[in-house]
Amino acid sequence: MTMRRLINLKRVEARRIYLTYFIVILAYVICQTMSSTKILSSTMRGMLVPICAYMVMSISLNLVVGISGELSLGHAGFMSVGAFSGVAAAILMQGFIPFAPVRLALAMIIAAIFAAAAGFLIGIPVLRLKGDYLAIVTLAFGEIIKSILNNFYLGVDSGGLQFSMLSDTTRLLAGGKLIIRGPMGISGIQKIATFPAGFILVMISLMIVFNLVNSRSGRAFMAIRDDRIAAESIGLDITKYKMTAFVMSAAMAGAAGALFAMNYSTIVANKFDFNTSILILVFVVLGGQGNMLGGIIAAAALTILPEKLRQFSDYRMLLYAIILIITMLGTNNQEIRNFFAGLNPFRRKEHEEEAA
Amino acid sequence: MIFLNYFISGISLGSIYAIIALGYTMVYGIAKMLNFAHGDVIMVGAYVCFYAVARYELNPFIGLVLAMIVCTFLGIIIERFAYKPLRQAPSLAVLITAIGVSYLLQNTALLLWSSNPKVFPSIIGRGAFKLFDGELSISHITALTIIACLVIMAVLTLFINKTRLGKAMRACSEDKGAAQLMGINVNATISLTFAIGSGLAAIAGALLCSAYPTLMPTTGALPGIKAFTAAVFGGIGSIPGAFLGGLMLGVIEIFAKAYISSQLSDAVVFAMLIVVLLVKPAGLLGRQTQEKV
Amino acid sequence: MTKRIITCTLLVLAMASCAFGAAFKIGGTGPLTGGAAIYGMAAMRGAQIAVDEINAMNAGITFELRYEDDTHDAEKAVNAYNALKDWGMQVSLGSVTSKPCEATAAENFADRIFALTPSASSAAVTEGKDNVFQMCFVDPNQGSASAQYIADKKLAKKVAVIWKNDDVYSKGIRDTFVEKAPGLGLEVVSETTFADGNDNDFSVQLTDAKEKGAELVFLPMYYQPASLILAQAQQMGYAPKWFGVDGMDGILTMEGFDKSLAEGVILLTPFNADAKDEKTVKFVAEYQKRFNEIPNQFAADGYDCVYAYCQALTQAKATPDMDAEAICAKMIEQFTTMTLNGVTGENVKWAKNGEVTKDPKGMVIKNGAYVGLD
Amino acid sequence: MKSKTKYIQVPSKSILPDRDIAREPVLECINLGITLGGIKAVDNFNLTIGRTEIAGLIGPNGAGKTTVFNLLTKVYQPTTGTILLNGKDTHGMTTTQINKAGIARTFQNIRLFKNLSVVDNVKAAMNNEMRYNMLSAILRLPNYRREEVAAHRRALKLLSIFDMQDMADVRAGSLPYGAQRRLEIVRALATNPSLLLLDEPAAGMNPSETADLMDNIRKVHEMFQIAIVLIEHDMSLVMNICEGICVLNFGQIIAKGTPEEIQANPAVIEAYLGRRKEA
Repeated sequence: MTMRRLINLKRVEARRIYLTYFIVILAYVICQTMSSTKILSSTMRGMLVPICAYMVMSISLNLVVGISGELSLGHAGFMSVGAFSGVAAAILMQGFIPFAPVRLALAMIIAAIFAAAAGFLIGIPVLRLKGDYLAIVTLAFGEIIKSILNNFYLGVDSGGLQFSMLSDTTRLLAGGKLIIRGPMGISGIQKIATFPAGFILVMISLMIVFNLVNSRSGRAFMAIRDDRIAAESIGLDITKYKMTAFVMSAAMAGAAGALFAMNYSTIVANKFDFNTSILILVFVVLGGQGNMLGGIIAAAALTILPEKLRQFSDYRMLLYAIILIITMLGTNNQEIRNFFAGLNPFRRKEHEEEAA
Repeated sequence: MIFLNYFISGISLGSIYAIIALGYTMVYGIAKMLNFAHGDVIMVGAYVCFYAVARYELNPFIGLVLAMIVCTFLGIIIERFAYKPLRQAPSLAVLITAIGVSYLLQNTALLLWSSNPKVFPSIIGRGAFKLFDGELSISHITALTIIACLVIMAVLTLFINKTRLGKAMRACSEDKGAAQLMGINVNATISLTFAIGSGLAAIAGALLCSAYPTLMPTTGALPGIKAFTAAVFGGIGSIPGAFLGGLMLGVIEIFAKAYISSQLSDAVVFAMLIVVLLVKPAGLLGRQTQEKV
Repeated sequence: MTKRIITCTLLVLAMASCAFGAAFKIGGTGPLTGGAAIYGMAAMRGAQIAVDEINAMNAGITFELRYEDDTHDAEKAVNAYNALKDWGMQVSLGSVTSKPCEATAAENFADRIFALTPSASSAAVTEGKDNVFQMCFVDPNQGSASAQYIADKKLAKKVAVIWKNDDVYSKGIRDTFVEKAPGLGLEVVSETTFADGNDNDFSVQLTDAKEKGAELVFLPMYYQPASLILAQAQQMGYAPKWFGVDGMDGILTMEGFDKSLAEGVILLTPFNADAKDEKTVKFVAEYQKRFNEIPNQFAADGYDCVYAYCQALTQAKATPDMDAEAICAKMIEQFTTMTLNGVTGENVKWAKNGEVTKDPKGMVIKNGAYVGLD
Repeated sequence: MKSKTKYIQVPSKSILPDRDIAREPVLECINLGITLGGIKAVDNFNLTIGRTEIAGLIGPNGAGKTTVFNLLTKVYQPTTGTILLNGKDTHGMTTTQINKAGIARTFQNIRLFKNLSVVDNVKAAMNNEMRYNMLSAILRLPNYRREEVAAHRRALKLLSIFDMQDMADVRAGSLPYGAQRRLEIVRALATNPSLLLLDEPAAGMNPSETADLMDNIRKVHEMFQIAIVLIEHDMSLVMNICEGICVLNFGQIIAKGTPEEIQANPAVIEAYLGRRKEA
């Protein structure tokens, strides 16, 4: 009797994974068709790439927050590292790789590597802490990355790369070019990010996370999240797995950062501040921790929402805040949830199962 | 002498952080939530005070009391409608809601009071105590902030340790379930905490804007984050910790600007925080708890 | 029901304006919310006044203005720009602030929609784009003009610079100023910065300037941090000469600002709200009447932009039924040849690269008001 | 569900070899002690467990039994004394390393990975025996599939000892209490320990469940030929399956011996059983 009322996790999860892939592919096909037939408005067309980037950010943060259960408040920092390294790489490759999609792909890979390296360096101290203290240290690192990039100068000339901190002391030969210019960031970026590239990145990220979750690493992440002491007692290397999750997440965020940056002609370090980190966290929490589909839907919805609220002009951001609060209350308050669950016969059954 | 002057500047900045951090730490200690909207309650307090003093030409202290009343009610209302329904929810959901409240307050302020920066009238003038033939100057507002900080800390400590309500707060902070069983009204206690925290925010707002007299809808946001850092620095949940953390953060920030690099001062401050947390994982005065196995 | 009636009425009105109004659709993005909202709001309001004035003149040309919020962010600016494009924008006011404008300018260039930004001053805004023009000085020019001015008027030998380390505008001016200064006999003795997170306390920056004997402190920044610097300097008894840039304009109109603090501050600005010429008086009066504030330079730039368009479109005999690309070609031709007399300057001309030429006015604050220096 | 359960009956007479403490001890505690909050929670603790022994650790509440387990698994680092595991000093090892060295345990207050399925709880414990890397996992290479299939099979086999194979895909947190306790044992077994520590395995079980549990522990013992130490308040269980019993009170060992010896020991009766009768 009891057996039948218990949820079969395997079936639920498999269904969820296929549903996620299906929805992402369907959304891509619809958007791509509408975009090429010009049915889609410029506003929507302009948001396709950033939405993809935010989806990847949401997926990658979900790996840390939802799957490994650590609160990170500095995720935009990795996006920033990826954006700057990726764009710099793309600019450097401009001369000898004329085919843009290849350049974009290579730039994203380089961005992922740099962000992963940053994730590793940061992970060493961060992962020794727990809970809110870990959160504040990730916040601190996000700010440090921002501060460093605001003081970083990178130039290139025939002699090779030159960089300097605090002020521009690079001595570039004639014909040389200053790529990263401290607080002025990078200007004149070639816009080579495309929606298909974004879609592919989303699919790759989903594949990485889903396949990791269903592997020994994923089980280890979740075991550590659910009970750290029990995880140690069965011989799981806590630091190793936390670091793995953190670095993987940083790498994906880096690739997303490169994609994002190459959709605009200019990028500054201040773009990737605490508020952006929080925005990504909102995607994850709103979508449900550990729920990739929810996270990417939230990413798309919260990117489109402010644009759709433009008609309310001055009240736009106020409405955004109110919608955010109401959604959080609606999805997390048991009474309100039960009320909605009561309206939906399918959901009600699941609730009973959960209660049993 | 310059060193001393920098030190005084650091203390002055730090005392502002400390007074904001007190509000953070109190709410965290009892409700176990990071109230990211605290910085914005400060901003509201400062605006109320501004309008009372600059527009309606009331006595600054009446303005301050008015601001405290408004903020206290604001705190209770926020708690009642945004946080209380989430008492059982995961802490992240509460965190995001707090951020939503922060956006809400900022954008309401933008609509009500426009984005134009206002110059805040100092509540006690712009004078300074001059020492050593004017080589060293401590502005009145700095002195007032430090005194206010110490008084608030002392009163809070007494309140929490000596009064019935304070004991109820401590009980809630230790174990809400047990407190409930002992007949403590947990909801009322948490509301009270928010009321006190928000009342403090009004004082912090008036002092912040007296020391650094410009006021915009975003005024509270960044000092709020710094003060949150200060609270963690000192050990979040600990009242003396917030005071110490605030002062140290201020001094470190000024010294980093002066002796390392004004460009990297923020990076230095946050790097210090990380170092401290690595040595003392629960902050300077925080209590380290071990999980029971 | 009421709602539906209102919607229908609006729809009819909108259609009517399309059919009979024949207005040029002019759009711009700017920060209307967030920390930089003051600049976006000012530019929008200035432009709105100009549009209303022109529409009321019955001079055969009418405008329909729409401003979209970009929250001082490049990503949002592109979204806002696209929203304007969907609306059918024919000529663009770019973006109000530099970084967002760099992003939208690239879109303007790609879409062949002409842009004249009121106040985005970084050099990268116009770089390599033939259809993006600026109404304000480009940052490097301000930096070198300021250095030149200080040297010419022999205001000081030893100079301190305090700049905002995470701001394109501040950094752009500072770079050319510091580069130009030594050649003009100026010695930059102290250079200190601040950033968003630590823009409250300036004691270190001021002490450094004071200790190193700076006679003049150059402040390439907006007026809000400048007001704090002036207050703190007075508190510590430091009274050098102060030299600001166009972002300093607005300091006198801050509510509650003690104007005596700004006594003697010199700034280069193209706009002076206290000027007595007819145009400025009329604009300032109208702005005050509507918004209960004194317009700052951003508002004036927005105002001038619309008049510049009015003049260029009239001269080019452009009509609202032309598409953006056709108008763009005509505008490039007009702007590189025409001369504008606006509230931010007489004989305003544009170079082929989109940079503006107008005379910055040296102003000094005396008794709480701007006084021309020359 | 109960009706479906068919436990394999294990003969109650143990067919294990003779006690082998002297020859090959799996665990030796020498003068072990820890001070927690100024109190000597465990002091002067000396115990030797044979390679295939089933031993019981009993004592009144708060006697320090769980603390001993925590010391053995290095959840706490001992203040004094030495722990030898298979003859090797475990000084400075972490919980993780201890498990790799051969000690697995269950917890008094159940610590399952609540959001994982039952089989994943077991497979998580097999992590260290799997060899494939992340790349194989992400790209689903053949070695990933091979090892996963093998692990899954073994996990189901382990679950079947406790007749839990039908529940493999159920969320662990939603299992009934008794099943959660059994799953903890399976999870511990999955790490291939040479010493299994069971912290109150029968807590909260009814007599029939306890009887089943007893059978299962015997079965495990027989199948894996490992040493088992269990903390238990249920005296019938302890007296029935333990070969040696150690009694703790106030952090000190007050008696050691066979079940018969313990039952007859006056100190134990006074400190432990005696008090229980009064209550």
